Parts: sequence; structure tokens; C-alpha cells
Amino acid sequence: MELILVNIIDGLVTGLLLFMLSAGLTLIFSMMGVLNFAHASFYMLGAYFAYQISVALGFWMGLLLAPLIVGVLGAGVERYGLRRVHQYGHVPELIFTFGLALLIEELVQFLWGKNQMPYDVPEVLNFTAFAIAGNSIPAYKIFMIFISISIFIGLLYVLTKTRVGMIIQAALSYPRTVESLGHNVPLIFMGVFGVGTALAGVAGVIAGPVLGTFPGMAFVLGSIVFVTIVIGGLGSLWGALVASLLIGWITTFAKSYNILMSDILNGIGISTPENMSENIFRDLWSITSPQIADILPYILMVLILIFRPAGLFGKRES
Amino acid sequence: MSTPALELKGLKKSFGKAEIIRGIDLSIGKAERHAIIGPNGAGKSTLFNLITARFPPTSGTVKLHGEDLAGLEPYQINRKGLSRSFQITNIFPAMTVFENVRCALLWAQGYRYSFWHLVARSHSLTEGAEAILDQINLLERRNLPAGTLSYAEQRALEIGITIAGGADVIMLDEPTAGMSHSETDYITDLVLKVTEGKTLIMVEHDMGVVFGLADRISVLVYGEIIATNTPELVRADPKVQEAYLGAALEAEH
Amino acid sequence: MTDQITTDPSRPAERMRAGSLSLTVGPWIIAALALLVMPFIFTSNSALTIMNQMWITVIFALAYNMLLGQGGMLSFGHAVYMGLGGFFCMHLMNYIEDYGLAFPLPLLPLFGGLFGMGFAMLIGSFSTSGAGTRFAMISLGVGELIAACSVIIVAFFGGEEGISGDRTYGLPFFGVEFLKQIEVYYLISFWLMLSALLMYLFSRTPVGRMANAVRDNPERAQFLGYSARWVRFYSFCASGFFCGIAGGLFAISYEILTEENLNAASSGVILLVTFLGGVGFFFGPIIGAIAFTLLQTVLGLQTELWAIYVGALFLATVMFFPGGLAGLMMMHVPAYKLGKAGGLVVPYIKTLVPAAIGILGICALIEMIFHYRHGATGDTEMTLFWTTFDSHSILPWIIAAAVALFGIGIARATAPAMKEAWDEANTPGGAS
Amino acid sequence: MKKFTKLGAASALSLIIGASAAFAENIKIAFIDPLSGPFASTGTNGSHQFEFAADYMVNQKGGVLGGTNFEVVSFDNKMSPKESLIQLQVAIDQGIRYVVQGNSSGVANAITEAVEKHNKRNPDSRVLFLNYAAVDPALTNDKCNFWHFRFDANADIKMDALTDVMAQDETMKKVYIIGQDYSFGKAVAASAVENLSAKRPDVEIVGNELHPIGKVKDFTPYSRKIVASGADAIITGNWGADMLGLGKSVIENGFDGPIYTYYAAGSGMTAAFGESAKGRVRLISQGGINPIATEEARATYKAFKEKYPDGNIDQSRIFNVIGMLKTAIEAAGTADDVVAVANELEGMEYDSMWGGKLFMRPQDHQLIQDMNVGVHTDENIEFDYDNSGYGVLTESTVEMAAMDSPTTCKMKRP
Repeated sequence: MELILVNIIDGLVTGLLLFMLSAGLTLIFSMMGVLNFAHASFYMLGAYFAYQISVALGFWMGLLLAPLIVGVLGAGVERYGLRRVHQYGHVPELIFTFGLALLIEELVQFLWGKNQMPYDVPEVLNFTAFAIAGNSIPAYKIFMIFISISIFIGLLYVLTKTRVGMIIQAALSYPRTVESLGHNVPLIFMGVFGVGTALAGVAGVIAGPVLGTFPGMAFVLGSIVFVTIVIGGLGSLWGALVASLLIGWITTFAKSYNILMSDILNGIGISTPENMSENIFRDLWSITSPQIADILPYILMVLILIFRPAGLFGKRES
Repeated sequence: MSTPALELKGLKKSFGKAEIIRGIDLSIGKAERHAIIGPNGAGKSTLFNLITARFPPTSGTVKLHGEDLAGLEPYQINRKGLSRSFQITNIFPAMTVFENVRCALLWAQGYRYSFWHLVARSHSLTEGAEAILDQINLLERRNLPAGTLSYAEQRALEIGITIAGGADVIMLDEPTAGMSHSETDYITDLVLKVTEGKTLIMVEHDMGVVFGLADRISVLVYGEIIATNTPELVRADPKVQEAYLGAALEAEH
Repeated sequence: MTDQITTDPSRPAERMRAGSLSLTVGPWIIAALALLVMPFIFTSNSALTIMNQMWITVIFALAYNMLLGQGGMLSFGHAVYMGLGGFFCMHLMNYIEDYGLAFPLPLLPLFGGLFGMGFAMLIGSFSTSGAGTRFAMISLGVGELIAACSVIIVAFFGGEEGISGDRTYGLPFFGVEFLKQIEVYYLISFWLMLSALLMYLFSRTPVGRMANAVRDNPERAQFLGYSARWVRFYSFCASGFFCGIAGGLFAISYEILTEENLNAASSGVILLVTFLGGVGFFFGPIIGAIAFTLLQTVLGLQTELWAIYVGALFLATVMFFPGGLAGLMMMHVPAYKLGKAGGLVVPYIKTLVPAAIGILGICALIEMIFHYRHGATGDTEMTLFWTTFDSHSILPWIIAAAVALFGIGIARATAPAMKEAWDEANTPGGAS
Repeated sequence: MKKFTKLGAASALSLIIGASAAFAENIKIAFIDPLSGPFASTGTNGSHQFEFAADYMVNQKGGVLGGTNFEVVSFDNKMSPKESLIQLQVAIDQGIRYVVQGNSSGVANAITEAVEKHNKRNPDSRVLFLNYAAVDPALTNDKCNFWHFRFDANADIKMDALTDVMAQDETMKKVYIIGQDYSFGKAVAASAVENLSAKRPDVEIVGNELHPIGKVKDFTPYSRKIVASGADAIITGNWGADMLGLGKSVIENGFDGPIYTYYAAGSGMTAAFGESAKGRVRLISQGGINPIATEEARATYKAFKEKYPDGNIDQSRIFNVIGMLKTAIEAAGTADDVVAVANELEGMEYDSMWGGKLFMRPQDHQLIQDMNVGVHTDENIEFDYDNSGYGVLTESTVEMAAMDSPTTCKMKRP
């Protein structure tokens, strides 16, 4: 029982981290139609910048400055790269971000080398907050939850209670109408892109110390972010939140409990074959849930696209 | 009386709470030229979209040659001999004019999903497409990308695509919208020429075109047909005068 | 740059003129001759291996472009179809070896193709109902699932070692046992010509033409009697078939298939290859595949930093030449038709040669920074462009920086003249 | 940095041909491993060690066969079997007869098969494959061939030695086994179960599971299970980011026993583990670094550090590869006839400067050597990794580990 509580907390941390990436991406995606493949690369940049800053000025300055730098870089990419490519259509935009992801990874290796960076949890937070049945919950995780929730609340406030937020929301659904109302849509695009990438940067800053700061960190997270927003429904912030948490919990629980495929198959009335070593389906029988935990979101996405193309909370068909 | 080409019974459509089409009964005979007029927002285009299954109706039936179209996809309806054009030009802008027309001929000529015929080898396709291009006066433009044509030419091409398949029920959605006088005359003549002997249903704002073309006119106001009759009688109908026509006629003169 | 040239790369208007559909045999004969002659020019086994790789990528890229360029469907998991075809062929090859089956090797790719098509039919049955994000994300999901399966389902995929076989146990084909690279080369070349021709012809069939129509305007196509979904489905299956053929050839060439043939990176590469070549033209992917294979293999031999250069090249292509390399070439057709292409040569030399020198200078600087940062202590000597020098002394840095600045400077100064010459060359009339 | 020589040549393909006609003074060794991409740090470090070993042990000591030098030519295989085979062909065309590779058993498997086929089909340009790190047992069992020599202990031998040491820990009652879901991870798990149940039947294996390789973002759920199972020790074959992620996560989440593993040092990992893993991570390796085995080894390490201040000798067997190849070539009197060289390598006994005797077992071409179990610490460390102050201190040694272990190899000799 205690383990369930611990898993819920862990899944929450994973989910909220994913949410910080998917929130920015879903805004960018639904507004500009850009599948930003480089989104996770900005997350990586956030971690690297924060590491570099933390060496000189400490963790907290890194938390403050790195997302800003990433946001400015993101806005620059939109202004000088994407905007130019935008006129050619969506596929070139996608290829652009794809190439950008490739280039950022190479540049990171060029600048910081290929090894993992010794970017660590700050001393103040390096203690066990509390323990449940021998499982310690590090204070840093509580800190991560706190940061992500404040960002979500902040984002929700800006989007629903401010003028800028209203315009963005309108632009999500009716980009052309908003433009014809005289708003500077390119500027909004640039702003949203900058804020979205800055959010990814924040995620990188706080995830770097626990998940590792290395050149492959973007690739590991890359496509799962898309999966999240597709499951949640394009353009829906709530959808992104729900899908992120869903994925966080599904993967956490699948890893924590060894559910065996053979048990499931036996459960639905298929008996285990006698001679397993000769059976061509032997590998299917030996699958366990931790083995496939990280591909469960993809299965979920394909099913959702088949049966509910608009996603859980989406209004538009993707 | 023979089966009507198109028959609508109790057709209704709501978007959310708003009822756009509020029960339409209409019967259009074979080889009849029928125009649907009405003020903006009356639901003319929605009516078109309901007939061609672009949207599913909330209730009611659409029958083509006596056959119920419920549950059919647009392409299946097209194969039954109903073809339409769109209010906003809807062609294949990246393909050449010739190819636009040829694509419209493929199904009608029985090629279906063939991947063992070469389109360029088929004389009937080439000749058929050229004949259509000749009819719509675009023979000289045949090798240009359709997107580079002038607006009137694109509208003509759209009509060409619509009639190319040989459908016997043709639906045109504002074929002359946004055109100058001379262009309007050109399109009107074109429509007269290419729909010879076919059933034509058109939505049109230009009363000159309507009265020049139509055998009968239906007036659609707020999702309901308030009158269906010959042009002369519609013009004289006081209800129509009141609701719509008067103002439109005044504006025209 | 005129409008019709910098257009959206998926615009095929210039490419497949309806009126000129009569098959032009010229390019095909030249291509066939080139394939025949290549091994006499590049005789080494490694050159043959690289060419084999290139031709396989060409088939794969052409098959991919049946979806992307012709059908407007963006797939993120297309390596799966090639990989599965290859794995199936590999099992078949082992079956031939184990049971001494009388089966001529050259027919093997056909079975890979059929398997690829079978799998495409399965996935296409639900993925082709939409073209946009939905199709793309389903392809991504399916791609990830199959790639993940490759390490889980060991019986079919062989885990991370993959499965391997020996191609020489097939029935000798007119006395050829495929022991030598050159024999494999000609086998692959044969399939390349055949596949490319079939794919070209496919684009000229009713369903091939409708694929273009559905790409441009699915709704209009529906009102012409065609189900957009079925048209996409047929394109998808055809693409799966040719991907499978490429997979079969991969099995013959490398005699091993691994998880790498299925993973997301391979799917990403083929997207880049196709786009680099140009999706708007039939021959675009061919150029892309050749260019990319050379870049990856040969540049990879020269520098560890190859991926930086390739990444930068992609960004530059997508930003400045969205039509890809093929688009860049076809830009010059109007000028050529006007008989004014000759007037471009001198301005081009004046701008592009300094630009190239400037870029090489920048590359030299990058390499020097890299060497300075990551080279061994005491190992201050580095060799670049046939020159050996000390990367820790100031002179080479000054030279490289000067070359870069100088080259780019001249290129910038002469660029307006080039632009002028370009406009002039594309304006009809006037002195030519 | 020879690979920069030909940048910018006019025609790419002609370049390869040009290279094939290059002068054949040196004995060239093709190093085929990742030099770009996510695994590049290991590959680059390996290539440095090879270049240094060839230079320091051979060239500076007068070369072989009366003055011929070794030359290591690096090829980037991008960790891809396909690229590896292309690079292998390029290497062979350049007249290279010795191929070294180590990262990834999948690549090693592709290369050993390709080498066997190549040698069968092209008797004029046969090559030897000297595998310095790929540890899949199959390579010296079912998939063995005459052209392949393995200088690292295979996964089974390592686990045998590791469990020998573990078995001495009387307080250990429960063990958790976790690994990456692929052939190596599975081999480690199977071997651990087999060895533990033979040596310590009283020890309970409380968990045995696989996770997707390279895809796990957060190891917390796994750590929870491990902690909840009450395990006293963990066995894992993880490497790279998966090792670091798992190690840091279990320690962070409250696990306080030892982690027995294979690859948890160098390439930034030692630095990243730092204080948290002190005395916790135990790894199996060969070659005595701390304490250093011989004075010769100390001098070698110092010379290496002088040249590569940021590098580590984390694969001391690389020096064994070069040393044994040199000895074999001298004994065969030729470097061109690889069969003669291979015959010399077979059954060779060699005294390693890193301590102990090496024996290349002729039945399967598996090198038999002393295995050490060391601990990650900062005490008594003479040569640290990653300049972090932390390194691996040898705690116990198993001499000539698995000398008599069985093999299923049926070696076919030419």
C-alpha cells in the first residue's frame, strides 16, 4: 500500500516534468502548426546552460538565467529561422526543426564534450524530505513538484485572465481571424515560441541534476513529448496536463509492478504452450510490464488516434 | 410523373443549438434548371453540403433518382451521378489545367484505382479532357498550373471539372460570385452550354444570371423555403418581395 | 528568385506536365549506362560497397517520396517497411541455406517487397484515413513499437545482434554465385533500374495521378468519385512494396539486419535524404540519396565533426532552397529555355567560388577549435587541406580567419551582381 | 589526427581509391568504433589509448620486424552495424589487415561474420579481428571463428569472478538483478542466477528484471521496487547513461547496499557518481591500476596522462592487444600473412605490465587473465578517473579466471 503512495508521487514528478515540455509544445503546435522536433533540444540546452552557470554563480542563478537564455534563443530561432521557412509549408518547417535538433546535439557535444556533466542537486535540497516504508522521497522531488505546479498555475492565469492570454487563446482556435483583427500575429508567434522553449528550458534546469545532463538527453525525451500532446488533444493545456500525468503514472506503475504477459494471456483463457523454446511466440509470452513500460504511451497514442482522433481534450481533429 | 432527379424531404440541420436548415421539402425534376436564392446566411451553402454529404443531416432524407443517399460518402454520391462545384474555388492548383480535367474523367471512364494503365496512353482520356477544355475555352491554357489562371478562368475550370465526369445532376454553388459583368456573361453562357439536357441546381446571388438560366426558383430564408416557382411568379410573389427580392431588385437597378 | 521556383516543394506543376507524359527514354538509358560503367571507374570493393549502399538508399528514398512528395503523407516510421522486408528476406535466405532450397538469389527482393506491402496493407488499413498529423503520429507510434519489438521479439528480429545469413547458398544464377561485390553490385543495379522505372510509371497511372490530386485537395477528389482514403491506401501499399525491395537488397548486400534497420534514426534519415534531394521532383530523392551517402560515408572518414556540417547543410537547404537540390537544378530550366543560362556562369563563379572558399575557411576554424580543445597535450600538430601546422600558434588562426572573412566578403560584394544576372536571365526577351 | 588529412578533396570516391594505393610502410590497424554520436566518448577514449599504446609500446621502442611502425587508423562506425561493415570494407581496401573494435556486441557480431565471409571469399586479403571489449559469450562459443580473438573476459567469466567475490559476503541474503533488455543484459542475468545459486544457495534472488535499453528517462520506479524488495546487493550489466541513471537513482532513493557491475568507471561516469557512490559501486575489471601493478605500468600511465590530461586508461587491455600483436608479428616474422600471426596468437602466454599472466586459449580464442573486483572510492587512489579524485581501488583478485570454463566453440582452422 505504501508503495502505491510512493509510486503516485514518483509518477507525479515524471508527469509534471513532461507537462512543462508539453505545455510549451502544445501551444506552439496548435498555434503555428509546427511539430517542433527541437523542443527537447531546448530542454537539453536548459540543463547545459544551467550547469555552466551553476559552476560560476550557483544553482539558483542557473534556474533564473538559463530559461531566459533558452527563451531568447528560441525566439531567435523563430524569428530568423522558422519564420522564413513558414512560407514553404509545414513539412519544411518540420524538417527545419529536425535539422535543428541534430545540430543542437552536435553543438552541445562540440562545446561540452560527450561525457555526462557533473551537474548536481544543490546542497540545500540534498536531503531526504520524508520516507515512506523505507523509500525516501528526496526534497528535490518536492521542489520539482512545487516548481511545476507554480508554472502551471502561472500559465493558467496568464492564458485565462490577461489580455495577452485571451489573444493567444483566440489565436489557438482562429489564427486568421485574430490576424485580421489587427493583432501582430508574428510577434505573438515569436513570443509563444520563446515562452514555450523557455518552459522547456526550466524543465531542463530542474531535470538535469536527477535525470543526467548528457548529449543524449534530448533524444531520450524527444518523441514522447509529441505523444503526450497528441494524446491530450492539440492545443489543450488541460489535455497536456492530463496526458502528462497519465503517462507519468502509467509508466511508473508499469515499471513498479511486474505484470507478466503470460499471466494476462492465461487470464483471458489462453493456456501456456507446452514447449516454449520451440514456440515462435515465446518472446511474446515472456514479456513483462517493465520491459514495455516506455512504449506503452505509443500504444496508447495509436489507439487514441484510431478511436478518438481529436485526443482526450482536443476540439480539432489532428 | 416520373421520379424526380433530386428529392428532399424534411431535411434539417443544426449546429449545436442553432438550427440552420429547418425542414426543407423540395423536388427537382429531370433536366430542370433550378436556382436557389436567398439572403446571406439563409443556409444555401449548408443545403448544398447536406445534399452532397459534406455534412450529415440532423434529420430528413435526400433522394437521388429515387434512391436514398443516407449514409453514403461524398465519393459514392458522386459515382451515382451527382457532381458539384464550390463557392470558394476548389481545384487542384498545383496540377495543370489539363490534368485537373483529366482527373475528373478517370472514374467516369472506368479506370477506378488502376495502377496498370498509363494515363498518357489513353486516347479517350486525352480526347475527353480536350473536349471539355474546348467547351470551357481553356484549351490554350492546358499546360499551365491551374493556380496561375485568372479568377474567372479558375471558376470556368471548376465548372469544367464538375461536369467532366458526365454526372446528370450538376450542382453549382455561386458560379459567378465576385465576377465582373463580362466575366459573368461568359460564365452564364458556359453554364447554359455545358448543362444542356442535364439537371442543374445552382445557388446564385446575381439575379440576372438566375432569371436568365433557371426554369424554377426556390427562395430560401432562414433555413426554410418560402416559395418555389417559375421566375416570373417568384418575382411577383409578395412574400418573396417582402423577405428578399425587393431589396435585391432595387439594388440591381 | 522568381515566384514559381521558390514555391512550396510539394508543388509538382513543373514536373509532370500532362501534355508531355510520353515517356522520355533518354534519361533512363543514360542512367542504365552509368550504372553499367561505374564499377569500371571505381573498382575498389569499398567503392562498390558505398555504391551499393547508395542505390539501396535511392530505392528507399524514391519509395518514401511516393508518400511524401506524391501523396502528401509524412511518415516518421518508414524504416519499418524496409526493415521488415529485409528481415523477412534474411529468414528466407537462411531457410534456403538450411534446407538447400533451389531458389535463385536475384528473386529474393521480390519477396521482401511482398512482405513490406503486406505490412503496409495492415497498417494502412487504419492509418490512411487522414493525411496530416494523424497519419504522421500513427506512423511514429507504429515505428517506435516495431523498433521496440526488435529487441523484445528475439525469435524474428534476433535481438540486438540482429540476424545474419549467407547469400551464396542460393541457386547459382547463370553461373553467378554472388561471392563477389561486383556481382552484388549488378544485381542491385538491376533492381534499382526496375524499381525506379516502375515507380515512375506508377506516378503516371490513374491511381498515381489521383495521389497527387488527393495530396493537393482531398475534398475535391472526393467529389470526383475517388475516396481519398483508398487512394492513400494504394500509394501506401505501393510504397511499402518498394521499401521491402530495398530491404531485400540490403539483406543481400550486408548479409545482416539489425535493430538499426527499424529504428527512428533510420526513419529520420530517409526523411532528410528525400528532402535534401527535393520532394517536388521524381528524380529529387535520387540526388538526395547519392549526396547524403557520400556526405555520411566520405565526410565521416575525414572528420569527426561530419554531423555538424550535415546538420548545418540541412538547415541551410530548408531555409534557402526548400525545393532541395533537385529544385535548385530545376530553377535554371526557365533561364536555359530562354537561352540565357550562359550569362549566369560568370556571376556564379564570381560569387560562389569565394563563398565556397569562405565556408572552407570557417570549417577550418571549426576544426582548429575542436583540435585545440579536444586534442592531446603536446599533440599540437594538425593537418588540414594537405597542410600540417601547429594549432597552438597564432598564424594558422589568422590565415583561416582571413580566408573566411575574405571569401565571405567577396561573395557578399558580388551577390547583388549575381542576383541581377539571375533576374536578367529569367526575363524573356532582350538581348540574349 | 590522420583523419583530417584528406578533407576537401575533389572527388569523394576517387579519394577512397587514392587511399588504397597509399604506401604500405606501416603496419596499419583499423580502429572501428563510434567517434560521433551518443557513444562517442567511449570510442574516442579507446582510440586515444590505441594510438598511445602503439606509439609508446612499439614505435618508440624501435617498431617491429626491424623498424616497422604500427599505425592506428580510426574509422567512425557511428555505433551502426551497417556503417561498421562499410568502414571495414574501406579499411580492407586500404590494405589494412588488423581490425580492432569493442563497443557493442551487435557490431562485433556483424564484424566477425563479415570478416569470416570476407576471408573465405578473398583469401588474398584476409584480415584478423581483435576484439578488445565486446563481451557477448557467443563470440567465443557458437559464433567463434579462427579470425576473431577476444582480449576482454566475456560476460560469463566476469560474472563467475564477480560472484566468487560476492559469495564471500556472509551478510548478503537478498540480491536484485536488473539489466538492459538485450542480449548482453540477458546473458548477465542468466549467468548471475546460475553462479549465485551454485555458490550461495542460501541467497535469495528477490528480483530479476530487464528494462528497455537507452530509453529509460527516470529509474525511480525501479529503485522503489529494489528498495521495497529488501535487497542487500544489486547486480547489473548496465553501461553508459543507463548505469549512471540506475546507480544514482537507487542511492538517492534509499538503497544502502553494494552495486555489483561491469561498466561504471571513466568516460565521465566516475566524476558524475562522485561522493554519492563511494564504497557502493563495485566493479569487475582486469589490470591493476590502484594499486598500480608494476613500475612499467606507472610510467606508462603517467606518460599517457601527460599526453591526454583529460583521458583515462580505463581499458588497460588495449595495451595487451598491442603488446600481444607485436609479439605475434615478431614471432611470425611477417605482418602480411595473418594466418601465421593468428597461429602465433593462439595459445600465446604473455606477461602483462598491468599484472598477471595472459593466456590466449586456443580452443575459442578467449584470453584468460586475472580478474579484479574494485570499489569506487577516493581513498588510496593514485590514478583517478575523469580528474575527479575518485577512482577504482582493487579489493580482490581472481587469478586466471575461468581457465577451465567450457566452450561450445568448434574452431575451423584454414
